[in-house]
Amino acid sequence: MKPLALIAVLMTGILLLYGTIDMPNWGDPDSPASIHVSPRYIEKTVEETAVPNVVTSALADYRGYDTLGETVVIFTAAMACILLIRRPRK
Amino acid sequence: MTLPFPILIIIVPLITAFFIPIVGWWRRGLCYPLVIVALSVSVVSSIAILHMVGEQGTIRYYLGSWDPPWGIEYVIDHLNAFMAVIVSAISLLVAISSKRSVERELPQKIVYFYCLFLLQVTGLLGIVVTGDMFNLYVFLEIASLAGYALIAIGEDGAPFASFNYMIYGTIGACFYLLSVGYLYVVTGSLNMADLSTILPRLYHSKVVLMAFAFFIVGVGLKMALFPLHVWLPDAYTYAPSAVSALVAPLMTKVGAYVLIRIIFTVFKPSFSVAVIPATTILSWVAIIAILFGCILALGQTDLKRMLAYVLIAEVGYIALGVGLANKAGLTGAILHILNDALMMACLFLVVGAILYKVGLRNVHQFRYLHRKMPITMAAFTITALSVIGIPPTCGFFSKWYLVLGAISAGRWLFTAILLLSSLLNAILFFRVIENVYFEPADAHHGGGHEEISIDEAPLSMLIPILIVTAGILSLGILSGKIISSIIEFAVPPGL
Amino acid sequence: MELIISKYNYWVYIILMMIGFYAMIGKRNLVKKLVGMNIFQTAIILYFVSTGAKRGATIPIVEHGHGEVAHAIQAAHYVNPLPHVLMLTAIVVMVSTFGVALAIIIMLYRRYNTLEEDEILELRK
Amino acid sequence: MIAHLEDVIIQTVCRILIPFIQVYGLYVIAHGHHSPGGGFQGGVILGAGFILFCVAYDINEAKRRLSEKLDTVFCSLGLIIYSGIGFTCLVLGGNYLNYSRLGRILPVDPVNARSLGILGIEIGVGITVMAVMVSIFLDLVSRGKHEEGLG
Repeated sequence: MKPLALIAVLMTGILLLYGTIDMPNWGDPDSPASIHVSPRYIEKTVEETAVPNVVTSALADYRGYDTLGETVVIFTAAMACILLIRRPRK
Repeated sequence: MTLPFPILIIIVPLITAFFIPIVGWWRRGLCYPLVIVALSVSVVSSIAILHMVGEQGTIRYYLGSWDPPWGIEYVIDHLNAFMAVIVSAISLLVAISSKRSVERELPQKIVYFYCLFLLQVTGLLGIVVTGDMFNLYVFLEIASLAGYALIAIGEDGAPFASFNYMIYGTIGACFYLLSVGYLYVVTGSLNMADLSTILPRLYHSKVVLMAFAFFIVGVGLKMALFPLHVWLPDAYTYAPSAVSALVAPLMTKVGAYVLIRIIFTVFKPSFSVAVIPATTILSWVAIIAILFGCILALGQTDLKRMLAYVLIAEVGYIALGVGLANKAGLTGAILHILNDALMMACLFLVVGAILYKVGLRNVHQFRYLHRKMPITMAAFTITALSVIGIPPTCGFFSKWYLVLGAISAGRWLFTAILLLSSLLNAILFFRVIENVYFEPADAHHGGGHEEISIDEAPLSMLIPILIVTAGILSLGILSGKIISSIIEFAVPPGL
Repeated sequence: MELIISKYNYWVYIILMMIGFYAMIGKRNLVKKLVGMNIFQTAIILYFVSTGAKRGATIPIVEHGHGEVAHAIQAAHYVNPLPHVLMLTAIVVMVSTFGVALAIIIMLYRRYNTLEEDEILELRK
Repeated sequence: MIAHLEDVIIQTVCRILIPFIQVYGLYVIAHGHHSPGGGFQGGVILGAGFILFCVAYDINEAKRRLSEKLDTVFCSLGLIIYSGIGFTCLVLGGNYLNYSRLGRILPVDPVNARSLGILGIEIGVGITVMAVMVSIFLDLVSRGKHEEGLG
């Protein structure tokens, strides 16, 4: 089983590396990711949400629904742990 | 003023899931009705949305009133609304039938079971309705996490099967997240509609190619496509009967929906068919999945494990429909999502009823079951005919469109294998039916049959089974109308 | 060679990820699988955060004095906040998956008294 | 089972330390606007404060302060606050989670209403995350039988 796992891992690694050839270099300011959507978060956040911390405004306001989903994920984990392990007091 | 239906489908079951632990402490008996009310509200609102989409076309709902590439948006077209109706209707029926079996298997933990049940349904509905790639990952994680926990409370082998399911499921979800990351680096946006406009320029970049490959592997893992299905038989066999009735019909179908959405909406067919032969590879994998599922199902004696392998074959049908990448094939695939959800729901509900009433799993011990539980076994027979593909039932029509798609794509081998798999299904199910209905040859010498009183499944299990069986029959007849009104527009353009 | 120098963050995350991936599918012990899962998910978080970096940019908190005219805010001065937002979600998902996985492992240990995969498979038959 | 030592040093240090941990946790939640932080980080710090208390004292001692039932109620309470705020925005006419609509009921202009909405979200998330951390810790450590204590 182990050599099979090793082959699968190496193949995935090579495929991933092959995928990174066309990616922008590390930290260059005009990579697509920092040009297309995020400039608006940085420039407009004080104007629109009066919150200087852009991460908090993006987290709770622009993409607030993701954070609701995230909190539901951690709530599911709590309910799962209670369901799976908690033994009622005999 | 029109109610904001797109958000109501998700929010009502979600908020009820938060209230259930509180209500559960106060009065335990109130949880079950609360679940039924919440799911019926989401069924009604999803039908209302299907109606609105029929009139106005695609509905867009901006979460937090931010316009798309910046905020999260809900895009609901015919395919979404169709899937939302299927998911909410089937989860309502399974919720109704879960009352008795949960009270027997998990007496103290009903409160937390129903809370996780609702969270799983909310996660599935969230995946189906969203139009944002990362939001889909969040709701995928909610659905799978609730699934891992629900499966782990089953019988003896359940925790280990759920652990394996978790390892494979996490690898699948992380591959999906990685592909979203690869697309984000090259395009800068997370919104599906926005991506489908930016990507055509980048079709020849290696990053997009790898992102597409890891999307297929990640979603294939979630959908238990053939080489990636290893976790499914154990997970669905050892799960409690109410959970396997919920997870079996829905989890794989929502995975199939995500596959269709990625191949045909985010990446235009011009990429997934022309640039790289993704759909041809997918159709070959699907063919192996169909054969593998049917043949392995022959070897099983435990009814639930046999149905798990039949489910792998059914996922193969849907993947084949998607792989054919022509109008007839895709209509067959989308229709098969509906039909297979109905069939698997009915089969697992019947298995749950048998387990609840008689506690038998081995197929050979089912003699005279038709006397003890006539209605349940009648429903089982009708669904078996539908899986095989006999005309009046809905299974026939989706296979018919798949065969049509295979012929129009000029793949005669696929048509042959489709018919062969129907034959294998026939052998499979008639073996069970023969055990149930007909006495074995050596039993003739005995005296008259001892009198077996009719001991039918409780009403709360019987009604959902009857509704689903009626659905299988009526949708078979109505499938022409369904195709012309819904699936006609659900099939992505440009095929 | 230039390819490796300018894109070394992608190399690092792939190596980390493959170590975690091997541990997840290669190892026999269940807890070692979980450690592999943690490395696997942390590598993806590293990848996402490294895509947001900009050379010569500060943390994404916009300094603006109360009242005085805020000078024009250029996006190039601040790091791209979106990957950080996404990774807050991924970290929470990692923690929750870990919590449920540990709960399942406790159930398994309570039932089979071992955490080796092959021993559990034998005991289960 | 670890023999539970009545160690005076640990208990007095914890008794002094824990209030400051909790105040710092509240600071991190409240100052999510201006400094790095927010609901999740603050909630985890509050949860860690309570877990320190469980480690220093016995679980039964800790359960006297935050009972199992109250902990589950806190879990759902935080989320009810979160989706409740979203729902009030819905009722006030905006889309779901559109805080500028809160400006109708709160005496602030829409932009500051968004900032207050974000603060309300952070509080809801903080409560849920604290309760979840405590609940998962208590379950995993005592393997479900809380009365037997740690280990």
